[in-house]
Amino acid sequence: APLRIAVASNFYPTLQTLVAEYPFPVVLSHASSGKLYAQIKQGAPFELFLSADMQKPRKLVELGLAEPSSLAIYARGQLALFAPGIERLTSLQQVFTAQQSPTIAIANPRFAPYGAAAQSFLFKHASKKSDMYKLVMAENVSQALLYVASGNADAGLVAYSQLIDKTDIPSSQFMLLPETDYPAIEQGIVILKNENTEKGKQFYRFIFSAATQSRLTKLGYLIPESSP
Amino acid sequence: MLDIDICVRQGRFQLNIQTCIADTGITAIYGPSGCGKTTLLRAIAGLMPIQTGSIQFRQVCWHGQRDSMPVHRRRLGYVFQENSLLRHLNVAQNLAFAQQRQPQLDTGYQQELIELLGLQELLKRYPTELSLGEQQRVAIACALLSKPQLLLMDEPLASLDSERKQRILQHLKHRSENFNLPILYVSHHLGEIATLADHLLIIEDGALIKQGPVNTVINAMAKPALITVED
Amino acid sequence: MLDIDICVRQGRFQLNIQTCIADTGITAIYGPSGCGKTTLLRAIAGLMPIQTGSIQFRQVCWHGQRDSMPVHRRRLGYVFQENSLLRHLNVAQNLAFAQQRQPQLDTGYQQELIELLGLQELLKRYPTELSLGEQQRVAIACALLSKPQLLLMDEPLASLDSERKQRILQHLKHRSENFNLPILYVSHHLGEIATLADHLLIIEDGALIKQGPVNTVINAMAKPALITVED
Amino acid sequence: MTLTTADMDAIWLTIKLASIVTLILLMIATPLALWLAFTRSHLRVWVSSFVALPLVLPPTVLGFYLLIGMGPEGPLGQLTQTLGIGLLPFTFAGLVIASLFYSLPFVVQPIQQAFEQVGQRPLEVAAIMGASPMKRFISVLLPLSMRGFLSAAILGFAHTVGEFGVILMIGGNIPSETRVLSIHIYDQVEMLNYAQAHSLSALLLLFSFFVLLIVYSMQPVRLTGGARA
Amino acid sequence: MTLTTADMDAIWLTIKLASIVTLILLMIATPLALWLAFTRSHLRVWVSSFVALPLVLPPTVLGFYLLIGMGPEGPLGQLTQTLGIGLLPFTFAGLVIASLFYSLPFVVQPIQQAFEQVGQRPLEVAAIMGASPMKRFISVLLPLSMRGFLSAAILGFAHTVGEFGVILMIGGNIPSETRVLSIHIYDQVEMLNYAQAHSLSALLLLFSFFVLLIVYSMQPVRLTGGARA
Ligand SMILES: Nc1ncnc2c1ncn2[C@@H]1O[C@H](COP(=O)(O)OP(=O)(O)OP(=O)(O)O)[C@@H](O)[C@H]1O
Ligand SMILES: Nc1ncnc2c1ncn2[C@@H]1O[C@H](COP(=O)(O)OP(=O)(O)OP(=O)(O)O)[C@@H](O)[C@H]1O
Ligand code: MOO
Ligand SMILES: [Mg+2]
Ligand SMILES: [Mg+2]
Repeated sequence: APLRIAVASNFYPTLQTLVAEYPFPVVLSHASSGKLYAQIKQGAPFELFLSADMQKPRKLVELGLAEPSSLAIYARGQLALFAPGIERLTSLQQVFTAQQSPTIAIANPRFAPYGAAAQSFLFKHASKKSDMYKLVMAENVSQALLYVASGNADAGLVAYSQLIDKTDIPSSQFMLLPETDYPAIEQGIVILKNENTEKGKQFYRFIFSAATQSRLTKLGYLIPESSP
Repeated sequence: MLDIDICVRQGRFQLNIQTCIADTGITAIYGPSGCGKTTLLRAIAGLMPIQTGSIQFRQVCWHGQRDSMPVHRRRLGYVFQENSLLRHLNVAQNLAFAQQRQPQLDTGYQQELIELLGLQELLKRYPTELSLGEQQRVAIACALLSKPQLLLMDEPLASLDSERKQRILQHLKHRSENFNLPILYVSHHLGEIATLADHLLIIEDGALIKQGPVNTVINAMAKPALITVED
Repeated sequence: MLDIDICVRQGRFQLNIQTCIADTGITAIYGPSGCGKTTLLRAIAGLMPIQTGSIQFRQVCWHGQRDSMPVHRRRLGYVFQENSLLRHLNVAQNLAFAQQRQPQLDTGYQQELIELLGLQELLKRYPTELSLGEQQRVAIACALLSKPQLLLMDEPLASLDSERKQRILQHLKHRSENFNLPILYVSHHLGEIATLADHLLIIEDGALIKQGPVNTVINAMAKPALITVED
Repeated sequence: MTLTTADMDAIWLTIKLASIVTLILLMIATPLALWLAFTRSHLRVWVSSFVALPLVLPPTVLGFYLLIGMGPEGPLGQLTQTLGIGLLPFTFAGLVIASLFYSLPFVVQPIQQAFEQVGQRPLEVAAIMGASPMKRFISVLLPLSMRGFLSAAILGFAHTVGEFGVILMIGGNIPSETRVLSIHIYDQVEMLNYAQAHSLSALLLLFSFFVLLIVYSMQPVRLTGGARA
Repeated sequence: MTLTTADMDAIWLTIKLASIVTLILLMIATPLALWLAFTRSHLRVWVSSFVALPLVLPPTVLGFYLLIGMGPEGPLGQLTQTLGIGLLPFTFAGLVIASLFYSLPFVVQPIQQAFEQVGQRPLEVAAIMGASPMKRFISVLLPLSMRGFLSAAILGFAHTVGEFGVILMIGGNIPSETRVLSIHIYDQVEMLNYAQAHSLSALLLLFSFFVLLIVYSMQPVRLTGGARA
């Protein structure tokens, strides 16, 4: 049977690229981290869980559903500002000067880690009061990007990995935000207690291999300081 | 005068009638089952698509080459052969609905009809809670109350007992004479026709085959057996 | 014998009948509109909830204290006062449906009825494409074809012309005599009853008020006017 | 359980949305159903199919297209901008419009079915009695189709309350404006606040059950179910 | 456009799911609608309300509860485990069961409405002619309710094709097993493959429109619409 991996939506495209070089058959199921967590709790047949945060993998360990020793950060997400209407984007302030009370899209800060990061960045660099801008919350970063791409939002705080290397999005339309301005987006992985654990461990090692980790940096992620 | 010159099709059946009907008194329509009596009444009422032809009532064009007067403007009363009532209204509401053309209910005449037709007990009932004869009586009351200029009746007394039938026939005759109300009356009952009608139309297979004062037509009928058998 | 002893309620109307009806020949049921004739037939057929009482036909219990024979087992024919046909089947299919109790179609008798009732042209038509008289004729054919042991007819000839009526009445009489088929026949037409029926039941206001051989009852009737007016 | 202000906001918004959408839908669906029920035009089949189409599109996909259609480059968006209304996504008005598309087929079908079953005769009777087309429609066709309108209103209202994918897509999850109860409960699930999600769901179920009970109890007399009908 | 294997898998899975669900739903809904249409029990109102309930729950929330109910600790899960079937979530069978809940009200309503409109008379006529209850049901009630069954089948099928939230929750997005077309299209949107999403949606729409056209064209003769009915 192929290896079954549950992956948070924001990491799904990246993981697909990685899996292309993995020699064994792998089946990826993606959804928001919260949904995957609920599914795993109810016995979903996954061997590995790549979450968008640390909280959910940790909880699974506490519930005895995952190998405690396998809990680790596999990547750190980076936040980017995407504002296609602005020429030569260099700071968030341009969004406010270009338009009065612009619509800004972020992922839902209450459960999407990118959303939480985006919100704290906004609070720091703009204002908590929403009369300066109109905040719209998407279910996840892909949807936040869609809000901007369809022109319904003027700017969005999304994942850098979504924008990097995209042929149809010129690099002048987005900018990487300094890592120090928002809480780290630590994405956690665990091996789930399942019959196929051996295959899971193999893929787990693949993720943390030096080659994969260095590819991650090219795909828009930061890599953890220490790997297991 | 009611001038009719119409051709109506219904499946393979075809009705071709060209005639003038008196606009006074009662005109009976007689003919075997399936000959087109109901179709004729429906065409006059404006409920059938007319292929070609025209209908004029008292100089007013009801149906012509170019346009057709909508049914609700024709000032007709029509007792259908079946289901003449609105099933979501009770008897009293049906009677009221029938009088919508008048500015206010004609309570005097309504009371008279309620007695004549024996509807007193039925006013609160819905059509589905009535016997067929009761439904017919209510339908007659509705048709008369709607103050029509022309009354079409398709075997309205088929399910009524003789005693009541006589009283209703008397009333119809009286009403027709005194209120200048022409009535087209379909019946299979030559006895009934003989006592009631002034004129008689005989239809067969979609065509008018005889017409005239009732006695003349009945006497001239080819098959006198029809009358004697029944009466 | 058809032994009936029933009490049926319908709204405020109550039918109380206790009688024995001969299981030979034709029994006419007569009474003013709304007296309960249809209700009686429906109760016999098993289509009405019976409050208390029993019905026995030829020693077989159709309705008793404890149980009731389902309608489809009673081997009845019933010509309803209206809508006796299945509207999703054409005439030929209705005739075939009526013969489901037989192992195979009785084409001989079916052909005879088609001629008698003039249905030849109508076989492919659906009930909504028939005139009312045509519908009644088809319903009579269905009822006769279903090989009933008891035939219930609720004013089956109300919309038919006299000539055809006579032929149908003759056939019913003949069928009843030769096939040991009792017929309960509701009619408002005393003339028709006099020529056709052997027995007569008179109902008024939900109660049986007279019963006996047809001539005896008619002669003894309190209001002879009823007969003379019409005949 | 305790209801937070956010809970109350979401509940109120949901009731408001579903009521407005149901009302508008009944008004749109009635003439449409009327036409579909009585026309002999061969366009009937095409229009019927077209009305049923939103059904097969997954809500999120429908939402995706509505988002694009209502956006600055979309036809609807250009229209609303020309009219000076601005853009509809992330507004309550946008939710209303999206829900109209989404729930239309559920409202048209039962009404059309009811109209078809009424038949011509009652309308003929009323016309003969002097009722104009308008009066026939109001005092004959409508009351005789009550059962269908009831079904339509229930399906339309409930479907809008339960709507999720479309709103998730074009709503933007803005408190008091577009965060309806379905989204709000979903948020609780995603945040792993299962207890709050349970409470809110139970509340929603109880409330809906109660509403349904009332509506079904006041169902009009069955006009055609009588033994002799 | 070119269809990948993944596309084909999703399409085939969707057609399979919707067909199976529609068939089963018609079989479940028919006796239920029969009872609802003809019973005089006061339970009627309660059962009606209960059947309509899944409507108001947001699909993902319904999915969440189905997930728990079918899980190892849920009542349904315990049942399936005792029966040796194993657990249903993340399997095709699980999708079928979930869709049944989700689409039931849309199938029951039109059939019930149709049954109610048939009335007693045709059944009486058939009984008199010797038809047993079974025969009356099959050769009288069913054909006279065809219009309702048609509506029911269309709504049920389409609603299942368009289903998203429930399946996302209990399906687990597993290729060839639970990744139906709605999920697959949404994935394309999520992955920003808008072009592929457009193509697939267009395909879905065209296919559905075509199916609807055919179904509506073969609609049975209107049995009650005749001028004299
Ligand atoms: N559903 C009902 N609710 C209340 N009363 C009813 C209901 N159905 C019938 N009735 C009443 O029962 C009585 C008997 O009705 P039935 O149909 O048996 O009369 P009938 O003798 O057949 O009359 P007709 O000659 O007019 O057909 C009538 O007075 C009628 O008004
Ligand atoms: N929809 C239809 N399609 C085809 N033929 C029809 C349709 N409706 C009626 N007919 C035929 O038209 C003819 C005339 O019908 P109509 O109802 O006018 O007869 P009628 O004279 O009123 O008969 P009856 O005395 O039985 O009521 C009949 O032969 C009937 O079979
Ligand atoms: O994939 Mo997430 O959990 O929407 O950031
Ligand atoms: Mg006629
Ligand atoms: Mg009767």
